[in-house]
Amino acid sequence: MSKSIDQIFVYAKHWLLTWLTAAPGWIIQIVSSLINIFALLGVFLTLFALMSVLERKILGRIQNRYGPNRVGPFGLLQPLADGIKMLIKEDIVPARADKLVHFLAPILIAAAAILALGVIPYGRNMTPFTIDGGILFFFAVGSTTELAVFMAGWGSNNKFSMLGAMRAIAQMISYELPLIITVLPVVMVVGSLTPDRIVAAQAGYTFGFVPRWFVFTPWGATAFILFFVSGLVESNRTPFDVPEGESEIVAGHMTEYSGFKYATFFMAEYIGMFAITGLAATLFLGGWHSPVSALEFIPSYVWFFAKLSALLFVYIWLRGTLPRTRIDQIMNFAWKFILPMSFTCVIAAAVWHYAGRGLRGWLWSLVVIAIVYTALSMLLDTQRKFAPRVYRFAE
Amino acid sequence: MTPTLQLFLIISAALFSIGLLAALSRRHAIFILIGIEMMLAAANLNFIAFWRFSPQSQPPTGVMIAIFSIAIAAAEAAVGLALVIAVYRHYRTTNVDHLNQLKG
Amino acid sequence: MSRWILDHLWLIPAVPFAVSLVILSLPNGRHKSAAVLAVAGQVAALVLSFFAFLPTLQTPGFRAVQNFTWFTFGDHALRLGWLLDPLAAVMLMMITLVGLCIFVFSTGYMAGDKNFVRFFAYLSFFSGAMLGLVISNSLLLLFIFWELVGLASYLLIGFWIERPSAATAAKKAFVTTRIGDLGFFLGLLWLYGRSGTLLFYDGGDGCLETGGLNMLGASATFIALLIFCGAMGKSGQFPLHVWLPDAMEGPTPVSALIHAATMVAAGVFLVARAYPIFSLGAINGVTASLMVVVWIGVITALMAALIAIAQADIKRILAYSTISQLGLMMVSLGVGGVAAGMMHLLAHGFFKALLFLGAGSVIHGCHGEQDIRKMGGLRWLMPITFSTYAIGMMALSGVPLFFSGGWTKEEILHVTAHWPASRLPYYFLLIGVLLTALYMTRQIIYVFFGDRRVASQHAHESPRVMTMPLIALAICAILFSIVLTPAWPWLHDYLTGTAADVELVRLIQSTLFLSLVLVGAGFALGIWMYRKVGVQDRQRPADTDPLEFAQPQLFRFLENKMWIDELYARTIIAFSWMSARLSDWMDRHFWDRLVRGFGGIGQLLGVFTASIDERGINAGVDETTVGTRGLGRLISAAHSGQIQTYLSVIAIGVLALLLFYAWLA
Amino acid sequence: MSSAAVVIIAILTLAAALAAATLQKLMHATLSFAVALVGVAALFFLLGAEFVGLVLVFVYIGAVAVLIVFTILLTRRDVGKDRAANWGGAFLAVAVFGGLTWAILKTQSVAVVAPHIRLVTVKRIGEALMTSYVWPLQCVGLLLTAALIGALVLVMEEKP
Repeated sequence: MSKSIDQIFVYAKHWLLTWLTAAPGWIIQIVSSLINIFALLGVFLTLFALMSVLERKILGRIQNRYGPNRVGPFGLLQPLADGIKMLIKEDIVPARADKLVHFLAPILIAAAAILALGVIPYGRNMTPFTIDGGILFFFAVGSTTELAVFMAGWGSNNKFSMLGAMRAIAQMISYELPLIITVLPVVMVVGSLTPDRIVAAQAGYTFGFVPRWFVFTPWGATAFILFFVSGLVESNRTPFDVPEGESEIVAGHMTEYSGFKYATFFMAEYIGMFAITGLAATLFLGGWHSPVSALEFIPSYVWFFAKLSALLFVYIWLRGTLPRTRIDQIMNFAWKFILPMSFTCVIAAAVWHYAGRGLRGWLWSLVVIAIVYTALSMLLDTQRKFAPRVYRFAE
Repeated sequence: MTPTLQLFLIISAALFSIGLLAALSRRHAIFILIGIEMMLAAANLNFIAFWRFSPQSQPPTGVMIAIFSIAIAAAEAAVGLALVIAVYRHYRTTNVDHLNQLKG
Repeated sequence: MSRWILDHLWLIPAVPFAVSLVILSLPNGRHKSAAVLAVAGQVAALVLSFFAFLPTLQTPGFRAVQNFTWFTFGDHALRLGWLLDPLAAVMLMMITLVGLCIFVFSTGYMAGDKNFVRFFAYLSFFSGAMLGLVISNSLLLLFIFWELVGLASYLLIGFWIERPSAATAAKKAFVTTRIGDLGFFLGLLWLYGRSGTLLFYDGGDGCLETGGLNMLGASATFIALLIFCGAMGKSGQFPLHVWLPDAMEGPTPVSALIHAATMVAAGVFLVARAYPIFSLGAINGVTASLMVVVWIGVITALMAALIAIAQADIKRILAYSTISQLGLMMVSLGVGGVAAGMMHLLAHGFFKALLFLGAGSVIHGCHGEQDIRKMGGLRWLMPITFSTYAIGMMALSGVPLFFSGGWTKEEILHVTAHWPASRLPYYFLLIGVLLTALYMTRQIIYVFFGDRRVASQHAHESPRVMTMPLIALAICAILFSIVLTPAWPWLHDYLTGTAADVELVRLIQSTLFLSLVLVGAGFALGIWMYRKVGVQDRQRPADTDPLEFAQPQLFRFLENKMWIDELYARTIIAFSWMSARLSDWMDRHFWDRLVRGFGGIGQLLGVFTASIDERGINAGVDETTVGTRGLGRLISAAHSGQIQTYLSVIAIGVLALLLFYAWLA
Repeated sequence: MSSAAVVIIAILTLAAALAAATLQKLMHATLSFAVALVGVAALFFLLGAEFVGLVLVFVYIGAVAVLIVFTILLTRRDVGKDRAANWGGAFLAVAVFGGLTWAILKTQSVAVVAPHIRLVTVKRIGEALMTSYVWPLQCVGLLLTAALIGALVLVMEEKP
């Protein structure tokens, strides 16, 4: 019974495909892909709508106010109203803009974000796009975002757009490195770039109750935190939202966009967020595995989306509580702290592996990480943290 | 109908020629660089095609060479673009027609 | 661990080398870290050596080789290798143990020196090279380390580079040993030419095994003699011994480590290592090459002992004593007592290092004074130095029963006495034993007994860091005799690869009594001769040596080292000087005139050709120039500086290549 | 792998490449170049070299294209109209294409159909990189480091 509920979507897809048994193979292939694509779009666009309203409501609670509560029950129809508003707004294209680039940028950015969703396993046998180098695919597609952001900044022919794009690319490139390197320990330990294998490697429980998720190893925990922070930067969220800092450069690379194009950017940002958190859950939090063996009867996709929601909640929580950092602080943090720490994770994972993957490896990798962490915190001058900034270029 | 090696080789030759066209007929240094990158991509396509259409080898030689060639192309692009910037700083132009001080 | 070290023998020399590099990279002021690093490196080498020593104890005649190919040319591969056998193992132990003592001593002795860091870098470098030398399994590798050792020696003799005498001594040591090394190298080439391998042991094909030896034939004698040339240079054998006394210009720990305990013993070690070549085709244990070894050894031993009697510098006496002892070892090797020679080498390493360090302590205490005539009465001022020095002195003199030197010397006398070729070396060695006791007595009376003289007025005992190594070495010098006694000839049998047993009867030998008598006679003679040192006699002034008073001619002869340096200066050096002068004169007066004469002819011709030149050729050349310039302009137009032109040319090249292949097809 | 897919992708790729070579605006040309490389990556996918295709996208779109647009940005003052096409270059390019095509068509040994081969997994590539190709890998690492430092030195502002 629980198995059939678990596999209900897989069965549904098979059932849909049985109608086509007579068709040639390539048609089946295309239809199968289309089913996957529509399922993905349906789920994640709904999630986007939900997220946009929930974020506003949670932020409201954090700031001691109500948040949207007028449209529909508990304001849940707010995204619908917003969507209609966005659609009927005038689409303004600046006269001096590079029209083609200006037009292509939001499409490319949304396409990249949605493509990245394709390789994440959402449940048992529920990976839309199974590929040998899935993780690599994720990052290859993700790196397209940078080009799209640049196109938006360039195409708008506006100094705020350009500045925002430059900031965005600078921090995205800086944090893409640690993002990939923190994935490395997991890939090394599992020995595969396939997300399904990574999830499968996290099955089971140590001592019968501690799940074998990588987040429960010292290197995994460190890598997870680093990955989470880097992912936060990649999706340009508070406290790392300098590229679109409203008080400084209007809205960054999205300044010259309005109406539906703006909505597309907005959607791409959220979908990128889902993709990053989904990957974090897959890599470190055991994907769709249940945290307690007694609760394994609950379908795997429920667990996955529960983890996803938890991580998304942390995103919103951080946005509600932390102020925006300066760009130079972000950069220093990336190159001086995050990058060395992520390399340490790789070494710690190797230590963990060679010390037998048991308690001994656990302790040794903890020692490695502790040593590097201490050394780094001693090296980085913590005394000057709150000293006034020296403006070197803007005099 | 399955494609033959010839088809891929012709695609690669076409890509190479287009790269050559970009490198030869455009005056902007960045175009020349783009052309060279295209020619490299064409060469990579050849490597992969020949690997795919020849009896299997262990290790996959063509794939390995393509990977190394991509890495080298990336290094080349980085240095080439740095050169373009340095040249631009010095001469305030990236038009290769004007960069002809090394003539005989 | 033991198993592991057999595969990683190279680590033993590598550790001091690495330490040396690290120390060299230290800034000049880091005295403490340099000392700590060097001593730690030496301790590591000692530990590793000890682990390498262990497996050789378990099986008699143990031998482990580890060969590898250095490079190949054509069909030949030049192979090098590492070797661990009892000979190498005991050398490792001796070098690291003595070296450690000397390193520790040096931290005290060199404390005030401004080039402290450099000193320890050199010392570690030397240690690494020497350790590499003893575990080489290839004559070439041995030669490489041999030269590195020579380089280290050169650097350390000339360590106080600001002293002209040190620089000269370093140069002299380098050049003199190089003469011997030339012979060594020729021998090496010859050996390679004949046998095709330089590996000592290579599973039956090495040059010391039957496979290689069979290919040598009659040339073995010459090869052996050429190799012996190298040994003569390094071990200060007559006539190449002249550098060793001068090498005492270096800091005293250097003299102790390099010029007493280890490097000079390398020559003896080399002969012992290459012994199968020396003894190839021996009839009754005698070959021509071994004969040469014996007689060179005898001459050296006797001559150096005689010279030592008339020296005034505390370190020079020891230097001559070293030469003499090395001669003794050579005799022992020559007459077939390889084990005896090596035993003496090891024992000598301990007690001679002890003596040198003791001398260093004395010099340190006397504020740099080295002249024994200015010392005296140090017995009570430096009690530890005195007692350890006395132990060293008795070991060197060969007092039987309790001191290591006694047993080994006796062993050498024993084998020499049974040499079938001649009894003469035996008698000469007996005289040598007597003389050794005599000059050591003289030295110790001068330095430690009698009244205090100029330099010893303010003498003081050395600090703990310097006396501790002395005590350690003194204990070694005594305890070492346990494994040397004929009653339980452990070391002898260990080296020859047989199992030792205990037999007390062997203690009683004729040579035991003989050497007892001789040493006693030497002591007595010394005490009698020098009883009134430094005291105003009836006829003799206080600062005159008793022997000088009695036999001024003889003393002058010995004091000036038998005029050997002067002989060289008058003969070899004078000859080269003369030939240089002659060449110079020829150059100036004969060749110069000749050339000038030719030049005159040339000038005449020149005047003649100039006219032709100007009228006929110039015009033609001018035309050519104009043409070339035009062509150049034409070609340089192709060099347009336009990158795309170049690219087009390349593309045209591709096309041409395609057309060429089309034409081929 | 069907010919139709190959031909469609090839046409797209070559069209994008041609656009990259001939478009007037540098930014558009760069973006076309990126599209062309995606097409090449797709061809790699079709040829069974997924990993290389992903690496190509990753390196070229994620790094090289961004580098190029940055360079365009930094040398913006110069981004004017290119002068009229250079017919000599175009002729040479066409001639080279003709020559190569002629050679390919004439060579009979290349008219072969792909054999069936085992999928080349990332694991196999990784194993090859860490065993038989470990020295080239190190060399490429060194080269990339050198290129990084060289590029930095080249564009460093000279100290006044």
